Amino acid sequence: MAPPSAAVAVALLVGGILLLFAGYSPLKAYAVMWTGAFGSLNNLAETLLKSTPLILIGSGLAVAFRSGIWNIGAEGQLYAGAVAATLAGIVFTGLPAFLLVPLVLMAGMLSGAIWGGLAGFLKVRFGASEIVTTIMLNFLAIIATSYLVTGPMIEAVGKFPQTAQIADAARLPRILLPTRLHVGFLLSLGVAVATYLLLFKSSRGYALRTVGISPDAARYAGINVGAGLLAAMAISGGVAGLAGAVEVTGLTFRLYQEISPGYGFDGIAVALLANNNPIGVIFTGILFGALRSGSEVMQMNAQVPSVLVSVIQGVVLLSAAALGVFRITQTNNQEE
Amino acid sequence: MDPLVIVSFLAAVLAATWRLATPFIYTSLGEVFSERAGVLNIGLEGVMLIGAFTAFSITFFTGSPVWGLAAAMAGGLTCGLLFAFLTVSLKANQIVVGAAFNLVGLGLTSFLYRSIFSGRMETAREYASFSPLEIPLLSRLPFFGEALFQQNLMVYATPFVVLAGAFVLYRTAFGLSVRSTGEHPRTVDAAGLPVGLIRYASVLIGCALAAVGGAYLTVAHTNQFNEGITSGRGFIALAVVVIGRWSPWGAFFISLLFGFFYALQLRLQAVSGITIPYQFLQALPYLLTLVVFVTLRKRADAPSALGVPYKSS
Amino acid sequence: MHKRRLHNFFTVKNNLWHLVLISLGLFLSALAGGCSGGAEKRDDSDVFKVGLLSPGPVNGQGWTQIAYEALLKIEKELGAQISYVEVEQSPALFERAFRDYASQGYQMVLGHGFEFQDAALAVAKDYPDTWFFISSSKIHEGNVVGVDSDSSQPFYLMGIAAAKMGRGAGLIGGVEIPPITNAFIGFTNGVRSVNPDFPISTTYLGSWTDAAAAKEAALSMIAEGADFIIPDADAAGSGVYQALNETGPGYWSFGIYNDYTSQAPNNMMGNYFNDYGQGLVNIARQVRAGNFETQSNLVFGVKDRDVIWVEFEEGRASAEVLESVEKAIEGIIAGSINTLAPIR
Amino acid sequence: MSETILKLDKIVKTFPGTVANRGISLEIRKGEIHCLLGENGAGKTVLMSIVYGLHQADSGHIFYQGEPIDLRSPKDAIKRGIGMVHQHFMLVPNLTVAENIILGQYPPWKVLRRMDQVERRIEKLSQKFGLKIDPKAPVHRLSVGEQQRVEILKALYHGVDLLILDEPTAVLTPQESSGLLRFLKEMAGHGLTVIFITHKLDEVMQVSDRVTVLRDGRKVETVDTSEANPRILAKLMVGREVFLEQPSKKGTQGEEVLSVRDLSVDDERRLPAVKGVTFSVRSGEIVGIAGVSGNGQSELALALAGLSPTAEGEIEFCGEVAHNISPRKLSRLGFAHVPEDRHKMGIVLPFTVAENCILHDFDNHPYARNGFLQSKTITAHANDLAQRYDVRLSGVEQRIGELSGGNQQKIVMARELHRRPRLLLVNEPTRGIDIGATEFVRRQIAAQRDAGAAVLLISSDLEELFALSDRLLIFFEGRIVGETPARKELIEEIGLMMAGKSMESFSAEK
Repeated sequence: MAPPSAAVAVALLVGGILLLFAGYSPLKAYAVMWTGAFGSLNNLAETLLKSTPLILIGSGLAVAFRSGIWNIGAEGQLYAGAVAATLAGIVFTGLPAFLLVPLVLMAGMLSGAIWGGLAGFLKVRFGASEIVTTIMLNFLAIIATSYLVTGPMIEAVGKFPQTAQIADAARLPRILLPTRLHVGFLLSLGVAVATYLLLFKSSRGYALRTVGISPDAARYAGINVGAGLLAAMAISGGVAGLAGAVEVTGLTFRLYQEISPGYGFDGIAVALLANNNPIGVIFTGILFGALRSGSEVMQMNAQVPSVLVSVIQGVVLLSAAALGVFRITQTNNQEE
Repeated sequence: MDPLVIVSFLAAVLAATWRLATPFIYTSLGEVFSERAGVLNIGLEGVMLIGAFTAFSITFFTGSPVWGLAAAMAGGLTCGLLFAFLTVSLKANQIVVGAAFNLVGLGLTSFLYRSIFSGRMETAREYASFSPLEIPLLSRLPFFGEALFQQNLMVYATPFVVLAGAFVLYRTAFGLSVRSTGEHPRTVDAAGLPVGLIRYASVLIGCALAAVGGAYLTVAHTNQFNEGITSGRGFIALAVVVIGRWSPWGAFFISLLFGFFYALQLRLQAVSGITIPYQFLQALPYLLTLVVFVTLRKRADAPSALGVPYKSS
Repeated sequence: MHKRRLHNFFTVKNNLWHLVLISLGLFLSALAGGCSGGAEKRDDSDVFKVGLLSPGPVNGQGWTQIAYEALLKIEKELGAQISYVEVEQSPALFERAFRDYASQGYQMVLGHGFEFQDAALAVAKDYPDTWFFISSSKIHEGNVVGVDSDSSQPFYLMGIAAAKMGRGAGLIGGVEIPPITNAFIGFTNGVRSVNPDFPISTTYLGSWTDAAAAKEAALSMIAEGADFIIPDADAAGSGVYQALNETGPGYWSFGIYNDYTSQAPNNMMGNYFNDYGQGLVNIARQVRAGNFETQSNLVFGVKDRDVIWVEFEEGRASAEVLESVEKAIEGIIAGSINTLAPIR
Repeated sequence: MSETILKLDKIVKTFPGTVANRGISLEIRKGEIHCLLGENGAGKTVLMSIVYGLHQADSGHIFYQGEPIDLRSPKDAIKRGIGMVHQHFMLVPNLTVAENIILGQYPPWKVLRRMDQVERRIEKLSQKFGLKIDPKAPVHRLSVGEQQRVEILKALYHGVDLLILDEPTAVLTPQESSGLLRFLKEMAGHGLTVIFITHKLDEVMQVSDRVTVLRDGRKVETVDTSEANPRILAKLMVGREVFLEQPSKKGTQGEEVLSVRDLSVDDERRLPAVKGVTFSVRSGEIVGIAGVSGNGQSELALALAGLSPTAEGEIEFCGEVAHNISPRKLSRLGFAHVPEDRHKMGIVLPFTVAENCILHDFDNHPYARNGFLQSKTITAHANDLAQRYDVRLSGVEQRIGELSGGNQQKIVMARELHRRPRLLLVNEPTRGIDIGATEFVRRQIAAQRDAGAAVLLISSDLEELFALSDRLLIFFEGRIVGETPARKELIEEIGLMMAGKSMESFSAEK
């Protein structure tokens, strides 16, 4: 069986039917989409750029999901990271790049970890469902960002709701000129590998996976379950925050009200489709990045509404669910 | 402030409260059924959008909001059937399917809206909807007059729908089996009741009502559709269910509370002299949800089998 | 069977291979189509091409729609080849879209919103033959030119009408951003020019889509005593017209950017038209001819009578009101009225 | 004799990986008490679940009162007057007794208008049969014994002709058990047919008219109880002569390893579960804790293992204070724990055997170095354990969930014992595993004692306690109500203590 590839095939088929219905030629649309995603060096670079936050977030969420905590809040954690990174990038202008870049990224990571850890804390301390609290924290982060860029953090010169630009030294170096591909992509690959090693090759990861499958067994094994859940939330939040920092330092160089087009939510799909394996996340991240990137070009060159990509992504998930990809992740409780 | 001003201020806020609460009421009532049977649907936002779009387009073509509403329910039922098939029959992960529903709901309605209505933008704006029905005399009552007796049918219907929902859940054999299924499905199985079918039914109720909640936005509260018109209400409804303790009346009153916050937020901004950033007011419902978790200090008594697929042994 | 499904990261490796296979399969299957698709587009270098980066759905009504309509107008009047892309609200994606258009030889690309400014600047150096226009921006740097419709001017006119005819005004904005706040400043200045004590209240929805919230905001303003309620909130704004329609006659609004009379036929004092398209056609004509040049950013105002104007419905405003409005237009054009004067 | 009420003809039922019933034919007569006897895994419960409609047979026929019937769900069975009381109660904890009893009774659209009528009917029934219960009480407030009463009432309320009981005495004191058996006999006298699933020979002898022995999914024989004796039945059940006399009980007792003083522990609902117990365990002895399950033994075990906080009192382990310290630290001090429910706690089902073998040591040298797991060492370790403890598996990379219960338990034992613990806490070590594994596990426990470990054995199986322990502590409602030598002759006294008669009152009565 090849559920993931079948899922993609089903999704493209459904998308094709919709395209036909709306009077487009599916083959042509998909061909344009393909070219848009991979057809040239620049398009490839753009695809990888879009994959970067997805790979980052997906790797972090893989850790959370394997640890049995449903972090739906990567979007908010990304915002939290972007805010902190921007702040650091604006304030510490005097530092040289080799200090400032790590500092800014760390700031984003820390901020995301705190935002994610907050939901973890509410779960461990008060038993609050993380599904609900992370959704609420998403809204709060987005609203807070809107407040910051229209109020306290608004740029000094213009009156636009955006912050000042971060220092030049805080910007991520580009790696494939003339494209915009920056070192953040390599960073995302590194994070994916690191989270893979953490989850599957380290004793900490063993502990986290045990917590995810059976909290009782974890307690029996002497693992502090609450701390594990908190750590999983902080790690996934931190990596999502890093994604926010990478967006700011690699691409936008300042903070806007809507810094993410929903990477945090796509990241959930990316992690799940890869069966919560960070190495798999690299591929599913690129797949989803390519879908987004290609759909933009599809709209540009074939005038097919790019919202179609949401349908395709959703159907990928649905058919993967139908084909049983996600049943692999089970807990002790579901076994009888 | 002048007391008279405050009274009229509150009266207007109350009137808006019920209207703004209505989509939460329908959607969260449905989700109470779904979760009581053990199925968590985080895809409510997507289902609401599908309901909103279906109601809009059918009303547009037939000229009758009643048909639109019926079509929205049919659309909701279709969503429910798919959701239940995936999560109950195929035992797929409910979070995954819910997340996918949100993606598909937004993408599909936007895509179809453009495909069908792109050439008819101007005309699409005029069609009939459920308009406010004034109840003679009572609507002239001071203070509560407008709030209680000058609403549209779908708003008036809410307490009765909740009453019916509570009746079904607590006073019928079906309701008993729903409450048991979310708690201890194996017992339900052993009692000779079809766990799968009960979950199907509950998910169908949940999605149908979510679609009605969405339809309310396009054929009752306003008469238009635009992409993403639900603006996150599906997620709020999820919070409502939790804070309302998985009970129909709990959902009703928490919806009203959120509706009140929403109304107050819009209203306070317009009052000159109050300079709270509007984002703060927007954040209130979300903050409140977190505060509720902290202050209740008790593990939310969620149905024990919530989110767990049932596998008969 | 079930047991085999138990999670184990070893089985994941199989899934990874599938993903690799998908990628390969997609690559191969798309190679043919991709190549031929690309080839079609090469030899049209002398066609006049105009691209649009829209910050939201092109049928979003209001702001996003005027750019799309402008694009269609350029196609119709100048025979240009047009294209648009709805970039999600993420500045990170803008640069790529600009670069794609420019590298395909588009002579003119419009980024419809101030937020496109940074991205255009980053790309523009590499493509000196392309003009990058940025809506509601004041930039002028090489081939990047801000184009602004000064909505504060028509809103100033609406303010005059409201203050002369009504008891109170309510303004409903989508999100608190300069194009909206500026329009509302203009309105306030217009009102103050007639009656400094005339009450105005303002509400921001925090959304461009939430028509229900807009409706409620309008209803609460009506309850507070306002009788002129004017939205500037794109698609959500329709909720305002609906609120007025339900409330009945005696409450007024203006259509924003387009004719919205049909949504509340009894409540429209008039419509503020913004034929941004006409303004852009004027620019595009020069770009096509190769003789476009400017010393500053471009601002459309009531001086451009074929671009921005307010049309009052027959018989709804008195001659006196219309006369004051006309006078104000003259004052604005002459520079004696500053619609953006800071509110004290 | 009387007519046949139920006839099974060549019932076959397979599950993925196992054959549960291999063509079982059986006849049950009206008004008899018929025991189904067999080891765990012999196919008793599956066969009866088929009669109750929970499972559908792959092939074979069921005849009920002479007619062939097709049972698609328990609903069909209930309609025909077949009821079943499951080993794990089928009750919804947050519903009331009355709601539980009528669950599934009515078509879905039925309005439950008059719950008070239902409640009155239940009260009448409970009075008639002497099964006292408050129909309005939520089930989660009831004791285990009361819950069983609800289960039986449920069947009676439905008006059953054939009642199946699956190991109903497992949760009862000997006295409660004999009460239940008396009740069943009386009911049989009124025409009720009872099928009684058990693996306890005494019960079979005491209650049944006839007994059918199942082994390995096949029927071995049906015999009249009057013509049988326990020895014959045991042989039929196991397939060979069994010598249930266990390894010798000669340990050389040494110093005190565990000492517990005035210990109190609360349960999950924060209600007191253990109420001030004091005892000690010396090296080289096995102390058995007897009691009906649910009387605080589980909470005691969790508290000793550092898995739940103690409310009051002290635990001293090898001279160190050991209450409220982490399982990790306890483990370092030489504490090993075979938990009650291995699926819930003892193993991680989706993990491989190798991963399960390092559950306590996953971050200890040599299994982890610098925070990274050393897969070679781990595999070698698991192979070694599997070999030494005779675990049947295809490889240590096999997922443990694929092993049989006995082999899973052997892995748990292996993991806990290879560390040579000074104190071994074993809780229900042989529940749900086959007789071969049971013998093996018991021998291992005895071997630990012989090697000088202190052993605390919690079991609801009195046979097991008699076979292994040196002395017994009897638990009732969170208190130790008595201590006796582990001698089978004392079973009556022990039984009374398990029902709450303290040693003093007991001797006073005498």
